[in-house]
Amino acid sequence: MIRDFEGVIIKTVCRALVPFIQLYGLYVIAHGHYSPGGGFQGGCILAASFILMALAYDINEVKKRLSEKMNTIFCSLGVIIYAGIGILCLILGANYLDYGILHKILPADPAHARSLGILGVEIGVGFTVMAVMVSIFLNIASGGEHEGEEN
Amino acid sequence: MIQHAPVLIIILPLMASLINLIIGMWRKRLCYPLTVAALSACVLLSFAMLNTVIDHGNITYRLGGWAPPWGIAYLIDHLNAFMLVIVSFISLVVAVYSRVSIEKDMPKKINQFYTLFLLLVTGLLGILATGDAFNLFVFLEISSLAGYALIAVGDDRAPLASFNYVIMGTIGACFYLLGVGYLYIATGSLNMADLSGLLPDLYGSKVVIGAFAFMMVGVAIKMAFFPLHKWLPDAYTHAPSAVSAFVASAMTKVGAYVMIRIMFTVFKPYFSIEVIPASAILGWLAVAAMLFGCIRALAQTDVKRMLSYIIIAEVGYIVMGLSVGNRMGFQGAVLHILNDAFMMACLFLAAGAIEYKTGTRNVHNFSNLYKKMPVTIIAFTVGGLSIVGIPPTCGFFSKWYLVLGAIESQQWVFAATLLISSLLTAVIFFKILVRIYFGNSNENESSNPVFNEAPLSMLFPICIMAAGVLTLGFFSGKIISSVIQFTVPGSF
Amino acid sequence: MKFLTFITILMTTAMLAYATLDMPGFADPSSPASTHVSPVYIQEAYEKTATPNIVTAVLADYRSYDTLGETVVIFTAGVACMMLLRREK
Amino acid sequence: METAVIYSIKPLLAISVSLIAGLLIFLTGERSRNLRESWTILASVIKFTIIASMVPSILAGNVIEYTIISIAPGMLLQFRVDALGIFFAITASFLWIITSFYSIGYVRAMKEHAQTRYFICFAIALSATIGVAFSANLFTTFLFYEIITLSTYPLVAHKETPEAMKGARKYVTYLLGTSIAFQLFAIFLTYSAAGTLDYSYAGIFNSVRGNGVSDTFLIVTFILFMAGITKAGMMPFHSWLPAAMVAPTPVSALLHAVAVVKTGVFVVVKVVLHIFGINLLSQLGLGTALAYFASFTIIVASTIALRQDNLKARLAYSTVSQLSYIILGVALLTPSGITGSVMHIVLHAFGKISLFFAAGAIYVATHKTKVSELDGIGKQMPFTMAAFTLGAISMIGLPPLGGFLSKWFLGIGAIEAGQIPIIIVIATSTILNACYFLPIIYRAFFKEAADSTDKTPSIKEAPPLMVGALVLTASGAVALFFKPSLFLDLARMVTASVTGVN
Amino acid sequence: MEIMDFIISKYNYWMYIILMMIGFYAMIAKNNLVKKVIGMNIFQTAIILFFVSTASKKGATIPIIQHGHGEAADIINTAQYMNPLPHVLMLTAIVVMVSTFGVAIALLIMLYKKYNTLEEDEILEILRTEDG
Amino acid sequence: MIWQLDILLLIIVVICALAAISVKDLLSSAILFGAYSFLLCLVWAEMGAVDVAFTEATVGAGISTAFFIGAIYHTSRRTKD
Repeated sequence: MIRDFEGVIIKTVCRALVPFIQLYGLYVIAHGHYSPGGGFQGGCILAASFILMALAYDINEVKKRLSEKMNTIFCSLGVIIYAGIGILCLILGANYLDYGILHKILPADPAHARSLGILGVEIGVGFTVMAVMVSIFLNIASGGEHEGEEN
Repeated sequence: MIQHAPVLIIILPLMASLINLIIGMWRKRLCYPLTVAALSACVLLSFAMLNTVIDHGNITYRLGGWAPPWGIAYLIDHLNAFMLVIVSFISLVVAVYSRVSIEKDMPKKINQFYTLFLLLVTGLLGILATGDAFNLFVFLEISSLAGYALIAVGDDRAPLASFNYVIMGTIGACFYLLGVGYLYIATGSLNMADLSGLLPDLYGSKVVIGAFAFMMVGVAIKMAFFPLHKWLPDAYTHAPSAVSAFVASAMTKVGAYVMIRIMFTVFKPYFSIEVIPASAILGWLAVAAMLFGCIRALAQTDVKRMLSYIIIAEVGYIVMGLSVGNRMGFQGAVLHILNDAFMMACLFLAAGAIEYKTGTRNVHNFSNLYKKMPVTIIAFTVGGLSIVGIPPTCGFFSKWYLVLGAIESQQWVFAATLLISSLLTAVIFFKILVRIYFGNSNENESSNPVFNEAPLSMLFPICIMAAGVLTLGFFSGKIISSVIQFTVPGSF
Repeated sequence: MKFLTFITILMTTAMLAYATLDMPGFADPSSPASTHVSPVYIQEAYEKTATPNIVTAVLADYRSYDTLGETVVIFTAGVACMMLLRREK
Repeated sequence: METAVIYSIKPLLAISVSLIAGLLIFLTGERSRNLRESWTILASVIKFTIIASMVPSILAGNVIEYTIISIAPGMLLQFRVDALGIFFAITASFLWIITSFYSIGYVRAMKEHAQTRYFICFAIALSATIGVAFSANLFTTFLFYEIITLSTYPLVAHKETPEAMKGARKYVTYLLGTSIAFQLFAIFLTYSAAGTLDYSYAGIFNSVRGNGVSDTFLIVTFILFMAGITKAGMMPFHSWLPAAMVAPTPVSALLHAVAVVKTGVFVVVKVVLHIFGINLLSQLGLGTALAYFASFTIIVASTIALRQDNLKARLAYSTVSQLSYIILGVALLTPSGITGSVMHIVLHAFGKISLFFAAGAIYVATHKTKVSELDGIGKQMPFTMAAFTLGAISMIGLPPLGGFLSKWFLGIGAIEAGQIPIIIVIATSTILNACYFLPIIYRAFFKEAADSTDKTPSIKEAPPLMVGALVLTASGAVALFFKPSLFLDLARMVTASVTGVN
Repeated sequence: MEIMDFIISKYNYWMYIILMMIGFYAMIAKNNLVKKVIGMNIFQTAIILFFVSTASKKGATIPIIQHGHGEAADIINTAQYMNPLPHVLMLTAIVVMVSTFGVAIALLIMLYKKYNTLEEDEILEILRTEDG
Repeated sequence: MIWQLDILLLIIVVICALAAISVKDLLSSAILFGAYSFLLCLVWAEMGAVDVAFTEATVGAGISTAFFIGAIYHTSRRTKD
């Protein structure tokens, strides 16, 4: 287990920084259309915020905010969102992942429907990347022996 | 619905694996039926696709609606459809088989196991279906990562074997990626069909030759072709039995498929045979692989390790068939992919059942096993005879075509090596079978063995595979005339 | 063993260098890579997907299936780590 | 001769009868021995009936054909019953009936273990033998040839002693090894050169010689074939046969006098007549070479037989030499030679099976295996030794026993071919045969038992089932001399079909 | 002089070859398993460097359409922007790299728990003594 | 693109790579690897591959290094080569 840092300053600064990092992560995901960035980078930044918390406090502090079960669900959920958008296109009558067809259910022309579709999948990617990175870090940093939750 | 089959066959196991992970947190018992249901649907889809391909020709599917080479396109032809059927069928059989052994080995990780298993299947099916060189790499990595993890949860030595596999597998995948990069810099395209149209003008270029070399080396690592086989015996020996059955029968065969794609679809046979001496090199390496695999297998006492070395020899057979460069040899190689998948699955499943019941993989402890587990042993015998190439079993028929192919191209050494390696496998299997059936009569005769057969959910898949090994032989003519002959490159 | 390593590395280097000889020069705008497929992305992407970042457009639309695969790779790695390391108490 | 092709499922039935019997035996198991053994008897009788029912139409000049499945172009699982096939099949299936009774007597008297396995393997081996007899192409032949090897392996290893395991290992190494390494390779070469594997009366190489197929290629293929068909017991690949004598005697009797070794010889005959054809072989001079090779085996094996003390080993070397008679006859490539060699298949079978049955009966009754122990046994076991004498005389080739007929034809064949040395070989080997059989008979009837304490040896025969069987086969050998018409007609048909001379 | 020009015109390619061989050497020759993993990463990043190098064009800028944000696009000059495709591919490749890395690290921890060392020769020695 | 800067950066990258695989302290090795990744990310940004550079910055220099340090805390820090 990562040992606790004693420094009050570090803890306080980290606590103050975490929301900003998370906000930036969300921005990167959402603004991927217009600037460098996207789901993957944003997800990594979100994960970095949790990792920072784990480093500054300890793993349980992270698990208080993002329970392991929740995290596992997020892992799957991201890919489900991605693949689900593809299946939605399939149901609407186009090929897999052909976002253009989404204009049937979205108030936008096909080009903007594609843009929205891209946003959708980026969010999915962001979810998965964040959850997986946090999960891998927690497992590696604790050697897999952190407290399980009682069912 | 059938026009979406190429993508559904990949999305179905993927979705099933995602849901598996979530529901497994609450209801671990639901994972198994969900897995089996998803894989059954895959089998149905793959058969439907094979049927469509036979009746109406190739299926193309544009993912995202973008035309190739800008978007990713699936192109299902006879070879694809055939391989999809093999892999999905074997995955279903192994999934059915896995229940008891997984519940015994890792009761707390059932959901994760099935998630990874389905991801492995997804990856392999994705490799088979795709018509895009880079997309192939992505699915290759999905299957490899799932494979690393599944192998690592085996016995005590598994993590080290898996780590070596990670290193080798990464080198292989990276070489493949580098080859794709070379092709991209030379042509600007990633689509296989597009590439095969663009490349003939560039056959003299050093970049293209380098691309071919790196792609072949990468694939050779993934399929454990002779000098690059070192990771395989450890990895397949120490993996859980259900996993080794699946990876042994499906993964190297998918590697062989990728090799066929590179040699005969992306590059024309003209290139791989005449422009550079690739087939000659591959042929001689295949000879070495056949001899090496059989000779090493001869010295093993661990049955799974012995089978792993035989896989190396079997990969040699397939590559030999490809390298002779004629119709017979090619048909033999493709038929051998099918037959070997069935034989290996049969043998590994039987070996897994024996290990499950007796707790040993050492052939010295197999004395008088016949009286304890007759059905499993009969299946093992059938598989062994098929590897040796005794006629009514399917192994004979692919060897038939391979040898005829070698003779047709005047490669006497290849033909002779194939027969010699058959003899060596005969020695290997007779040693084991004699021990199983007759035992050592002077050794603990008093302890009368009791009938102690594996549970039904293991026995049923084993019997299916053994029956498959027996019946595939009789239908090999039909398989060749209705599917395999269309996979042969036009210039043969 | 050391010798074998040396030979392997030497051969790989030779092959890499050999292949590089025929490559188009670095940053050559007229190389096949820059003229065959990619111009269409640059010209069409904004018009068809209303996304100015061409990389995002190609990543999540033209080749979105690759990206799905990429996400699945990440997911696989996560499940793999969970399976390998996690010890429930 | 008019030959009509009749499509009938009878060949398949004849083969599958004993397979089904094997399954029934497996299901019955040790629970009810009488039921289990009645399956064997029933199957053997049904099989013989089916095969016998095909004889009239074959004698009328027809050919019965049945195709199971076409595995690949030119690779059919197909049966074609012609004169040679029915000749062999009727011999094997008739002797199976007798051997079944004998086996039952033998295993019960010896209280053998694993009797179920024994009877299953026996049934499968017989199926495969009939399969070889009826096969229409080399592929089908090879398939059943391998099944015979595999199904007889458990029979040879039946005793499971280290010695038996060693013998069985030698057996399977020779048979399987050479068949994969040489015979299969020769089949590949044949297919790649001729494009077909179907037997034809003119020989399939006849038509392709000259266009792309060189003489060297043909010679190599022929040598590979001869080296690959180890079951025929030609030197230098003969030593599996004495090694296989560790098997129980009924196995030695049926398999190593009839089924296995005759399969080998049968395939040699098929290859010589139907793959290469007599024209081609005589043009290449291979027939003569094969004849001299066979002669070498005849003389050497007979000489070795002289020195064997173990009765079964002596019989085994005798078999090696007698098998080469058949090959010799075919290799002469003359009508009488072929007739003689085909006749020798059945005549040797009846004679040799009587000898083996007698050896088994002696073993069951007295547990004696050595020739030197047989002093005075003729008084103890008169029926057995009488049958033995008849069998031996048939082997030597004296009238009024069947063996004479085939030697007669072989001799005429040699004269037709103008091969005087062959006649000398036949004569020499007849003398040698006499030299190793007559001492046994002499010992049995005219010497006093050395170690017997009681001066009046009582009659102590083997169980009646066994004695009945061996008396039957010995009288069969006599009957064949006086009434060989069925077999002779068939043999003449074989000759006519390949030479055109009637 | 021509040779110098030739070499300089492809300097990126030579550099990636050097990096790749450093990684390759570490992967197959290093004794410490962590070093092998580092080598693996260097190997993969070298390939990424190669791909990114193929994407660049003289006088081109980053592949983001400059007058985006909803205004009507003018005729876009393709020579003006970098080739976006290799960038896309390499995003995927980086993800693959980090995934492999994660699995490899997890295996390393498993191995350390089992053998208490990460030196390959020491592990092999332990295995050899186990075999007896 | 300024090729002099490119070459300079690349040379430092190579030096970092060599250092990362040759130092005997695994923690230093991890940090050097982070530096390697960051420099490489600069090279790519300079070549115009901003998305790749961004990703490499978050992954190579950020998450990977964190993983590495986590792993090294759990295993040993010293190595023979």
